Amino acid sequence: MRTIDDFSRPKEYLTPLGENIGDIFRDWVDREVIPYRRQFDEDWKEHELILPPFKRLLGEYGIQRMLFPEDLGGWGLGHSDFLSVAAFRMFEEVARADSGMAVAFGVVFWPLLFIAAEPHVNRRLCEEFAPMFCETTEAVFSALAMTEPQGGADIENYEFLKGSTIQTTAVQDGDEWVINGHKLWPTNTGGVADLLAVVCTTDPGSRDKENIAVIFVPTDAAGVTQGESYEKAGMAADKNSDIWFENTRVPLWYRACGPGDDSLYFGEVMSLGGMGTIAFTVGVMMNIFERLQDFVNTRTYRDRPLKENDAVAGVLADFAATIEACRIVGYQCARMCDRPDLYGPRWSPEVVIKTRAHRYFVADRAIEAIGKVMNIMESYGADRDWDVEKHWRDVKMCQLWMGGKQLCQMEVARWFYECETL
Amino acid sequence: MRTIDDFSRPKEYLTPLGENIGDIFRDWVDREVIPYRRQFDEDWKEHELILPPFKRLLGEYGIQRMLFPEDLGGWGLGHSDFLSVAAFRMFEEVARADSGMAVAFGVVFWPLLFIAAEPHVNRRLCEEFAPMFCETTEAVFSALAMTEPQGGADIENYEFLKGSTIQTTAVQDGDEWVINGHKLWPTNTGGVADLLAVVCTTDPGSRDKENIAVIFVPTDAAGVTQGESYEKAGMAADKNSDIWFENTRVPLWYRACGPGDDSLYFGEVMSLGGMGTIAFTVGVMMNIFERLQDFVNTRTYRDRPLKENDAVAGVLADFAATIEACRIVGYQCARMCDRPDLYGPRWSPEVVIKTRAHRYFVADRAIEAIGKVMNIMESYGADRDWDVEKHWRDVKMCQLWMGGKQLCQMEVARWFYECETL
Amino acid sequence: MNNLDLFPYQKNRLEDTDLQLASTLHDLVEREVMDKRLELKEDYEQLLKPSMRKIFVDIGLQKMFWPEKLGGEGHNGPEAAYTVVAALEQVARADTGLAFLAAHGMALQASMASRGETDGEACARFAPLFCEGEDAVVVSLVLPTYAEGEGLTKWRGKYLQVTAKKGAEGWTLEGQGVRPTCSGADADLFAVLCGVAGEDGPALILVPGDAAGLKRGDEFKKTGLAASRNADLDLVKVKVPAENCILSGDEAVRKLLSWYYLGLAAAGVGSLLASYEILKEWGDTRVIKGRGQVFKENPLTAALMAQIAQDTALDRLLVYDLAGMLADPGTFGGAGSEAVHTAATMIVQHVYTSAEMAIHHVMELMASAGYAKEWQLERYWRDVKTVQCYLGASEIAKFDVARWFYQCETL
Amino acid sequence: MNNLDLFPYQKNRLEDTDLQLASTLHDLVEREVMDKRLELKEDYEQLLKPSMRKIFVDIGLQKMFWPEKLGGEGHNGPEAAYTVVAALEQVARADTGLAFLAAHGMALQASMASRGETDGEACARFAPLFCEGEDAVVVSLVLPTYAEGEGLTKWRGKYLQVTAKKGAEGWTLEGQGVRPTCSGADADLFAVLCGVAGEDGPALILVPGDAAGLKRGDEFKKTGLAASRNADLDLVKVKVPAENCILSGDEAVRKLLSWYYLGLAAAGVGSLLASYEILKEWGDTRVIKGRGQVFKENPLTAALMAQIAQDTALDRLLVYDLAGMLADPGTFGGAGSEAVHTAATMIVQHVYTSAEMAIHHVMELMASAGYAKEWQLERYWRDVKTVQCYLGASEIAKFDVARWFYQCETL
Repeated sequence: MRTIDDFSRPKEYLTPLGENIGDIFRDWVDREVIPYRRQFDEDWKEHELILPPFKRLLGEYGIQRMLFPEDLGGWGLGHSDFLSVAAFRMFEEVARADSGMAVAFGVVFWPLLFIAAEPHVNRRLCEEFAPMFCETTEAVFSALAMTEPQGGADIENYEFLKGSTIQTTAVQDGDEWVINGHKLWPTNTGGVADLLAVVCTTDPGSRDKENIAVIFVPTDAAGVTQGESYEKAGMAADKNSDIWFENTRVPLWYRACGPGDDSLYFGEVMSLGGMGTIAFTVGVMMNIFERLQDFVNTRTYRDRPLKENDAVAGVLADFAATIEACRIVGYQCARMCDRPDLYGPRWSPEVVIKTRAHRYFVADRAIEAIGKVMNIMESYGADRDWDVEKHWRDVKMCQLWMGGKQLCQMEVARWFYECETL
Repeated sequence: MRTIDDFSRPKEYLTPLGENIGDIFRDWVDREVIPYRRQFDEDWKEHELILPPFKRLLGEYGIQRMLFPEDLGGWGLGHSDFLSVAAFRMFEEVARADSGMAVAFGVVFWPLLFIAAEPHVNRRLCEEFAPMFCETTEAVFSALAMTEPQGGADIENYEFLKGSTIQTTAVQDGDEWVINGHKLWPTNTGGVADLLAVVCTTDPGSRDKENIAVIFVPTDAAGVTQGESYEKAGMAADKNSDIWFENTRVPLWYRACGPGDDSLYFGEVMSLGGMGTIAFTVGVMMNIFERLQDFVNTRTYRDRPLKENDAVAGVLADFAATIEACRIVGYQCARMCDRPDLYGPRWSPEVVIKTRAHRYFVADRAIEAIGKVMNIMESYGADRDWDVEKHWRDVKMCQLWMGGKQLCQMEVARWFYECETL
Repeated sequence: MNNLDLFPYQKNRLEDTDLQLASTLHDLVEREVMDKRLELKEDYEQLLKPSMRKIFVDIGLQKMFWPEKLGGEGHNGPEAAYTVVAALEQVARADTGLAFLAAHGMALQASMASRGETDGEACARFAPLFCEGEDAVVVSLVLPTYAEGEGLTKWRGKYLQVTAKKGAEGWTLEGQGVRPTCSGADADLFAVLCGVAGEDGPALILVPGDAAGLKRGDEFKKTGLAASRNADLDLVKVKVPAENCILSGDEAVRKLLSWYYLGLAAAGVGSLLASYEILKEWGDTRVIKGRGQVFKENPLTAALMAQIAQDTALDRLLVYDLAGMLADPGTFGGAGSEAVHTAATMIVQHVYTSAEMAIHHVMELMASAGYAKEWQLERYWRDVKTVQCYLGASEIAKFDVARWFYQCETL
Repeated sequence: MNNLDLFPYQKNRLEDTDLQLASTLHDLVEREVMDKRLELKEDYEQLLKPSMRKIFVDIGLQKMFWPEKLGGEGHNGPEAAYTVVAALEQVARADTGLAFLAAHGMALQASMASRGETDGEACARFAPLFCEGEDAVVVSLVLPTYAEGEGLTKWRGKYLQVTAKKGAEGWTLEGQGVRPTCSGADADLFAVLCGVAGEDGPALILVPGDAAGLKRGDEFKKTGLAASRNADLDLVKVKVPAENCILSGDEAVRKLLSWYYLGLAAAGVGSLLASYEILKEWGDTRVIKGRGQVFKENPLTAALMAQIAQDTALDRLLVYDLAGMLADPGTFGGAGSEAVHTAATMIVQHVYTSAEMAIHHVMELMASAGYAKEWQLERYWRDVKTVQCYLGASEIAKFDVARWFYQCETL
């Protein structure tokens, strides 16, 4: 029988290490996640079922050490030239089981990119935070605090706004930053994360990118308060809450990359976030393909397996063709993030915008295709036990996080058509 | 200003020779095709305007020699490992001006694949036909005669039908084949082609692929009659007509690859045809992007360039995102045809079906996106002078040749879901 | 004027009583459901069940068709189609699932108690259940679907989940792992489309929820429709009296389905209207901070908001068109005709297909507020998709449409 | 029954005269257009112009609204909306372009000669042109579009292509590179929406095709609509009498556009019906050779054929709904109201968007026969897309819809 591995991807881009890790993930989700995922929706507040598999993956397998330099106990992927392609495969595998977990997993590494990714490694901060991730077998999460009240995706819209709308302030006081502000929605808040990267302004209202600061804040720092986690339509493994900073003090050198560079490398976070979103979406579709195979092989219409009906087969074909195309686009997107020598730096407007274009194109295709698959399964498409409905709910959120479709469209138009006033 | 070269493609797959040829094509279409293309629709019967640029490209530049071995006066691309990727770029460039010309151009090489492509080079037939293409500065065309009355895309549907519906017969008589039959729609008929490859059966009704024969027939052979070229909604440069064979005799060794291999390598024709169709579609979209840029920069709404209206910009962004995705898929598709070592032989069911999946996915996206662009341009979208309407008509035919969407869907379903009775 | 009046509909075809009913329901659901749901979420016992009682019993939707002599309201002429739409739009505005359940009951009423068809024993036997009780009566249907096993009777390609044998003392029903359209866990009455041993056409047989041999599985989790606590059923030698077979033959089944689809389509429109109201509030109040622009004034978001309103408006017109066809059997051929059944199939399928995409777009515009439960939008999104799934595969519904327009014979 | 009767529509709202007109036109176009077009293709002089004369003059579409005392038929009440739809559906079946032109004339008639508004000088002045001549009168509109240059007057964001000054002896019109909606090369009468010096609202001013200072460019090539030989215009100091200004102000413009969109929407439905007929013949006769299966019996092709029929059926219902709104000003507010204008905008946009995709699908099913001129399908495909472009960008039409449903003020 065909498997999800029959879907195409550019073999040229694969690496032995990346594939080995991917196989480990495959095995992990099959044993530790898929058997339990149907209860995850009700576990949204407690994470009693969701945390143990994460402990295994992040803590015991040590995946959370991935980005840090070897000499600090990490695996050194931060200075590899295949990080994104390897991450794409990892994200696919986790999302195959649960895309909420995939988001939570991806965000562990998101803030760490600022300090552990070549060519802008911040050695001092790596040394500071590596032990937190590398010297434990417990799962350690990070979070990236961007979104603010009323702001929505404004911060992700940094090319246009240049940070002018950031309300969270970082004021220098001696050799410390004093942070005040209110953030919404960061993945891995609601008590999950131990380390935060907070997008602040050192000069409210300024349109000078120099004043955008990304500052690391341990969640146990004084003045950090997290709210109740939000109840959502799905993606229970991705916990979100309000987070407040009240005169929270951290050392000056907790700033990620420094004036100018913080906003520059924010682009890297955007492009890898976009790449990851495609991987989540593809992983979801691949699992739906598996469940769908089961359904159309076992259910009959006119005494033949459902898949033998030409009209149903047309929907099945469209779904397979969509996976083919989206996966190819996703891997190319990842490759573009890995090879600045060929495609330009991953934080460049070109790469950032292209990942946005690829991402929203894929999301639109997936949502349409998954909706049709769910419908073909009739009432079983809406059953938790068939898993498709859960993926249908979750993938919609993948489309909308990090600033939804309209923001992507504006940025794409701005770059490809050189619009000046959008 | 952004150009069509700002759209992504996998740089890893490009070769210096392929890119150089592509640049030559770009220059050729800008000078010899684009200035005249608005009259092509009315030139559908005579080809008085369409032939001269072909003479330059095929005959004088010698592109028609491309596939033949160097020692026979060719360029030896038939044994390169980058033919498809190079062809993708060439097809893009021609289609940018006129996708009808791109189809006519591509079909010049289509039958020659049977005899000039590694690993199944038919040296004797190469020697036989190389002079026809390599020792002239006139344009020389070939055609591949597949479709038959009432058959529609049946022959392209060979995986299912195994040639059982082929009505054109090849009967051995001494050391000659005697061919009788009636074909419809081959590109480059209506008097254009000098050399035909004819899909015949040596045993009518047989489902044994051994009996599918691909036999070369010079159009000046006795008993070959071509009809008037059909009048179509567009694609004037792609001339099609009926063609009849009445006791047409050719030597036995004019059979392309022999029993079994003819049908085996027919898959190669299918996969490269699918790849080419994507390239035609992408080339069309890239030229529409150019024309659209001109329109939205010069037309105003509420005293601002049209592109500065957010709603219009949304459509512009969707169009750019569609080109991005389709082009990436197309280049990956071409790469899969070039590298059997990584992806399996390009005539394997897997590659054939995947190219079909990629092709119909891309066609659906393009038709939807182009329709919206045309609408954004209001009445000018329907003007010949803006070129978009011509591309809109032509690209629809690209979607439908070689067996339309439903056939693609059935084959994709058959392979990915192992349907047995479709 | 109320926002919903911005959406044109065939008001000139409605009776004043229809308009009054709609406005009564509009106010009732605001008060009883919409104002309470932020606190009560989708709680069945505290929110949905009490609301159902008010709508079905106090307002009287479950009594509407039954003849007055049997305690009903006797509003059972074809023109009642407009009443069904006017009412269920409003109910769905508050909760798609409540309207979904109501559509079941009203389709059954239309099948059993339409004017001129109220003299049968079944009508006399079942009217009291709906007209005399103080509780909402939940009706569930068992319709054809795919098969897993073999040997089931087919109807138009799908399988009848339950087989019925007629004996001297009535009907005996058998079925395993039967999937009802709603409320398998707590329906009061199942209207089961059965394959009848020895006959071609199917028969619709009523099975009381407390019938001996009817086993309900556990409620299963599903995407939406909290008001419908669904569970699979096993029917083991379930015996019901002869008169419980309330209809048989294709025409009668088509009549049931045409009314059922009318109600579901109205529920879809009501859900769209509610989504529009949520989006409108978002568009009026949200400011795109970087530009200080009110959300609805941004051309890109406004264009998509317009598309959503357009889909809603056109769907509403189409649902009233369907009501108009049911209301004029002389011109269109009646609910049981293939013509009207085909129209009902097309319209309900179209409404849910367009509603799915429209609510997807609302969610895109509201981003995280779209999927946060707090904003309520996500429940319509889940509910509408769930109804669409329960309606059956649209590819297969198209076969009915193809049979009508192209006279296909083997689909 | 005629295939087209398979598509439900609000027959019960039509007068017998409407039905007779439709059937007369049905037979006429079969005979005069459809039977001849294989030979005559889209020849303007030999096929389209003579057919136009028969439809406009002999059948009398160009006389319909004008009062009897002026030689017209006086069929100019709001209920004429149903007549417009019934007639233009049939005309478009034969040729979208002929219906497109007819829609122009009928919209102008509705604006000038609606019941109760026929006493004006303009009516008396222009009725004879339509009622007494023996030739078809081709009416073209000049509507707002994008600007290339600067300094033009805006109306709802787009630009009025012609500016008008009022003087003692009448109006003077100026405009360069003006793009009319149809027949720039040979229209008899241009109804030009002008920006009026010193006034906010636009005015619709009639310019005879032979007016001094009106220069017609060469006919340009376009995708479809062979019946409309279009060319750009220059207006250099074109002078017309004061009474040629037949309406001004937003409401009057909306009224014109509502009737115009009604006619265009009907033309879209007629084109869909014609495409359906072609596809039906294909589906009945074509055999999928490898399987000996009649095309329409293949589930995949049948499902897509059903989708096409469904889009056609629902579009038809919506167009008659629009006619119903125009026919009942008391309930819906009249053709000039924002409510009806918004509905007309939504419905005509929806019809052409869905028609484009539906005919794309027909072409996919017919493959090469779809784009071979011989099978005729491709002309509907080109014509419908061309009308859609001339209707204007749908993204911008959505701003009108957004203004109505969300009260946007700055779009």
